[in-house]
Amino acid sequence: MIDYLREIISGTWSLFVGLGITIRYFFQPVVTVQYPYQTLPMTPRFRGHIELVKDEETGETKCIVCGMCQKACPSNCITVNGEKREGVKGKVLTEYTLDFTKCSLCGLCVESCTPKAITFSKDYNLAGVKKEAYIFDLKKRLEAKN
Amino acid sequence: MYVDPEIIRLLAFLVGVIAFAALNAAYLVWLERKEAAHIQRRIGPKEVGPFGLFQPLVDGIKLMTKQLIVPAGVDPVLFKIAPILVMVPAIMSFVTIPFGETLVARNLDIGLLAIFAFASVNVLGLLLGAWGSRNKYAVISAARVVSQNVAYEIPMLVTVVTLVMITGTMNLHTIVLQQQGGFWHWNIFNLSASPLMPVAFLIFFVCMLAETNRAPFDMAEAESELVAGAFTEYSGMGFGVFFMGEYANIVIGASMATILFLGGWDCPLGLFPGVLWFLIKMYFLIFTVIWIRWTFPRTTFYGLLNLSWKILIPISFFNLILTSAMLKVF
Amino acid sequence: MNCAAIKQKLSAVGAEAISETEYDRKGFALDVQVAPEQLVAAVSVLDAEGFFIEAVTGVDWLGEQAALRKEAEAKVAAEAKAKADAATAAGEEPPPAEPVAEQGELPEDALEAVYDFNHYESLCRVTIRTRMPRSKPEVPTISQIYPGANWHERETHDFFGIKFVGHPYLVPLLLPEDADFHPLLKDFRP
Amino acid sequence: MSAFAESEANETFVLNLGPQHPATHGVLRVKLTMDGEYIVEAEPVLGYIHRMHEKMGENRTWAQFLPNTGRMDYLHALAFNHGYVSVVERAAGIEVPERAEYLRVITSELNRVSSHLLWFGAFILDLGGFSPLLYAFDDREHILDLLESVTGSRLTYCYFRFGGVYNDIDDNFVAGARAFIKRLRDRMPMYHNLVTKNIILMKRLQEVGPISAEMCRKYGATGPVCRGSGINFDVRKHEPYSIYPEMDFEVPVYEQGDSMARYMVRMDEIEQSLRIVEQALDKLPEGPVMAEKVPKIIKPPKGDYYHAVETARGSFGVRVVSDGSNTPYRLKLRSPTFSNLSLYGEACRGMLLPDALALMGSLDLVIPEIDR
Repeated sequence: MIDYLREIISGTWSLFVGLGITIRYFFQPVVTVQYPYQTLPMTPRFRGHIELVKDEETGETKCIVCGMCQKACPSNCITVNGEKREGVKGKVLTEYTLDFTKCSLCGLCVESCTPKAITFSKDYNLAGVKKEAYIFDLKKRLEAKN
Repeated sequence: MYVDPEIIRLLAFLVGVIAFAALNAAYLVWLERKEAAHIQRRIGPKEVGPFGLFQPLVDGIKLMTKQLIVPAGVDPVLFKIAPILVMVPAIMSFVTIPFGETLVARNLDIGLLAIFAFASVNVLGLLLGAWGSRNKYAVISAARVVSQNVAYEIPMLVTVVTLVMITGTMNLHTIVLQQQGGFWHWNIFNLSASPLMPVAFLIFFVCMLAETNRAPFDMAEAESELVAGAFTEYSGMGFGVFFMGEYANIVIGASMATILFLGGWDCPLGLFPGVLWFLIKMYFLIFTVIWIRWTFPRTTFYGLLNLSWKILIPISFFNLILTSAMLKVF
Repeated sequence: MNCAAIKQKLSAVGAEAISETEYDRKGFALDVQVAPEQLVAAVSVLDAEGFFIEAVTGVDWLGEQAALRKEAEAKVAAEAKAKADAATAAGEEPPPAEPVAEQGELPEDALEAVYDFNHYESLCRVTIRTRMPRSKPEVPTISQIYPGANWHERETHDFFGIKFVGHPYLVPLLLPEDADFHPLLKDFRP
Repeated sequence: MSAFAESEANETFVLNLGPQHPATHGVLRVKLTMDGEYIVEAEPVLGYIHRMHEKMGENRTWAQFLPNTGRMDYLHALAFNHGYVSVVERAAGIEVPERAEYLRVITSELNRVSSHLLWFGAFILDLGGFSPLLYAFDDREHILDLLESVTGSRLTYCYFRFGGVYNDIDDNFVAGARAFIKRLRDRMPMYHNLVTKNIILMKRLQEVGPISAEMCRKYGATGPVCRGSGINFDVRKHEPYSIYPEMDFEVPVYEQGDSMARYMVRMDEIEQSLRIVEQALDKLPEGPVMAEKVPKIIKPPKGDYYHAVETARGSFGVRVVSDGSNTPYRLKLRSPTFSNLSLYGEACRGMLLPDALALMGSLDLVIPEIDR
C-alpha cells in the first residue's frame, strides 16, 4: 500500500518536473536560424562542388590536364580534356566538366590534384528543375569570373 | 409581426456559439503550433501575417480546396457522418455553458448531464469513422478508442457525482454562483467538503485529456504507431472537421473544469467577476493541455487502463465515500 | 576457453585444415577449412563453446584453377629455362625441351562459404571456410544451430547462389523477390 | 453469424508496417501477422534501399571505396570509415602516426555522441514525445558544426585516409570540443529529468521487449543491444584497436535485457564517449597526421583480412579478400544492425503493437546499413 502510494506520488512528481523543464524552455530565446533571411557563414573547409582555381599570375587555370582527378573520382563524374598547342609547354585545358548529378562530394579529386588547380566552392544553395543545369562546365565558370 | 425576443436571443447565441467554436478551433491550432515551437525553441508559424496570425485562415482555405476523397471500399454513410458526429455535439455543448453571469444561451437545470451526454458522442464519431474507413490502422484505432472510453469515463463521472453531492445541483449556473467570492470558495479548494478536492481536480483533468484524445492519451491517433489512426483515410475538410471537433472538445473540457472546479467567471480575489476571468482560466487550462502534449511521451492503452482501474477509480471512489461521510457528519 | 582448446576440438570433428593465424596481421585467430559435410559438426562445437555468429558470406574463386595452372606452368617453364641457361653457361648443349605434360581438363573452380564466429568473453575469432564446386553449390544450413544465420544465409544465397540445404525459408532477402541473378559471382554481367 | 465466427486461423490479419511508416525510420517493412493488437508473427522485409556496396567495392580501387563507407551508417559514418581504413592498413601494412589515431578517436567518439543523441530523440519520438527530439538536435548540431569545421562535411564525412586523416585540427576545434563536452554534461541531467525519470516512459520501457543473453548470442547481436542484456562486449575493449587501450573508460552493462536497459546503456555511453574525447584532447600529441610512406596506389598482398570496430550500434567488421591488385577481390561488410534486427521477429512475438514499436526503436535501426 505504501509502495503504491509512493509510486503515485513520485510518478506525479516526475510529470511535474518534466512540465517544469519544458516551460523553462518556453520562455528562453529561440535557437534556430531563420534560413532564407539569416544564413550562417560556411566553414573554410566546407566541401561544396569543385571549381577551378585561377592562377594569380596568369589569370588562367592552373590545371595541367594530368587527369588525376578523373582517375581518382569514384563516380566518374569529371571529364578533363586538353590539347597540345604551339609554343605552350604541356597541355592546355579545353574542357573540364563536372557532372554534379553523380558527384558525392567526397573530395578525392581535390586531394589528388598536384598543382592544386581545383578547390571546393562554398556554394550550397543549389536547387533547380533541370538535370542539365547540374552538368557544370567549370572552365566556362572560371572564365565568367574573370 | 411579433417575434418572441427569446427566439432572437437564442438565434444570436447559436450564431455566436458556432462562431466561437470555429474561431477557437482555428486559433487553437495556431496556439498549439506556436507553443510547441517555443517549447522546442523554434519560432513556429511566422510567414502569414504578423506572428503567423493568418496561418489558420490559409490552412482552412487549403483544406477546403482539397478534394474530399472517399476511398473505394469504405462505408460511405458512416465515413461521411463521422466527422459531423464529432463536431456537432461539441457545438451543442456550448449552448448550456455559462461564460458569464448572464452570458449563457440556455440555462438548463440538467446542464451537467447534457454536456457529458454530448461529450460521449465524440467517441462514437471516432469509432464510426475509423470502422467505416476500412483501414487496418483505423480499425485498431477504433478498438483503442472504445477501450479508452471505458477507462476514463468511470473515474470522471464518479468525480462529477462527488461534486454534485457537494453542490446539490446539476445546473452549471448555480454551481458557479456557489463558488463566488474569491479563490478560497472555489470547489478545488473546498477542503471542508472533502480534503481530496485538489486530487479530484487532477483526476478530472486527466480524464478530460483522455476524453479529448489529447497526449499523452492520444492512442487513437498515435501517429508513430498507427500513422494517423482513425483519420488515416480522411482528406481535405473531412480531416479538417475532425481536427476542429477535437479542438472544440478541448474548449468544452477546459470550460467544464473551469466551471466545476475553478469558480467559472469569478475573480480569484473576489473582485469584479466577469466573462474575462472565465476566458483567462479556460485558456490557461488549454495552454496546459498543449504544454502537456509537447512534454510527455504517449502512454499505451493498457497503461491508461492500468492508470484508470488501479489508481483513478479507487481514488475517486475513496473521495466519493469520504465526501458523503463528511456531508453526513457536518 | 582458449583458442588452442578450440583448435583441438575442431580437429577432433574432422576439419581438413586448421591454422592459427597471426591476429595482428589478419584480424582473426583460427582459420578452419572444413568439408561441407563436417560443417554442422564444426559449428556445433563452436555453439557449445559459447561463440556468437558474426557473419556468413561467400567468395567466388572463378579463374583460380586457371591461375594456379598458369602459375605452375610458369614455374615449370622457369625451371626449364634456368636449367637450359645453366647448361648454356656451362658450355654444354642445351637439353631438348621436355614435352609439356598433358594436364587434362582444368579442375572446376570453387565457391567458398565463409563463416565468422566470435566470442563475447575471450578474443578468438574463428573463420570457418568450406568449398563447394561452382556447378553444384550446396552446403548444409546452420540456421537450426544459430537462428541468426538464417538471414546471413539468405543474403549469401542472394549474392552467390549458394544453396543452404535444409534452410527453412531461402527466398531473396536484400534482392527483389523475383531476383534470379547472383550479383557477386565473378561472371555476373548486369 | 457465420460471417463473424469462422475458424481461428482467420482471426489474424496481416498488417504491413512500412515501407513508409513513421516508426520505421526509413524504408523498412515489417510484415506483421496480428491477432487484434497482439503480434503473432513479425517478418522484417529488407532490401528497399539495397545498393550492393560490396559489388561496388569490387569495381573501385581501394581508395575509391572510401566515400561509400560513410553512406552505409550515415549516423556514425566515421566509425565505418575507421573500420575500412583499418582493415586496409592492416592488409597493406601501413603505419598510422599517433596524432592521426588520436584525431580518429576524437572525431569518431564525437560522432558516436551525435548518433546516440539522434537515436535518443527519434526513440522518444517513436514513443510519442516530441520535444526531446528537438533538444537532442540542438546539441547534435554543435557536434556537426565541430566536425564540419574539420572534415568539411556534416554527415558523410569521409575524413580518414589510409595512413592517417585528411586534415589536421586547429585550436578552435579543441576549444569547441571542450566547450561542447561541458555543455552536454550540463544538459544530461535535464534529459534524465525530462525523459528518463518520467513515469510514462518508465512504464513504457521497463520489462518491455526482453532480449535474453542467449538470444543475443544466437543471433549475433552486438553493441548496446547485447550490453543491455548483460553481455560485456565492446570491441573497443575486447580487441582494442587504435588508441583505445590508452583510454580510461567503462563499458556500461545492464542486466535486465528490456528496452529500458538498452536505453540506459546508450545514455551512459554518451558520458563515456565524452570522457574518451576529453582524455584524447588532453593527451593529443604533436606530429604529422598522415603517414609519409603511403603508396599512391595501394596493392595489399594476397590473402584475407578482418577488422572490427565498435560503432554506435555494435560491431562493424570488414573482411577483405585481396588478390594483390589495386581493387579488392571481395569486400564483406558485416553491419551490426543487420544482426540486431534479425532477432526482432522472435523478440516481439506475442507483444502489443506499441510495445513492439518501442522494442524496434530500442534496437536503433539505421536502414541503409542493414540493406547496404
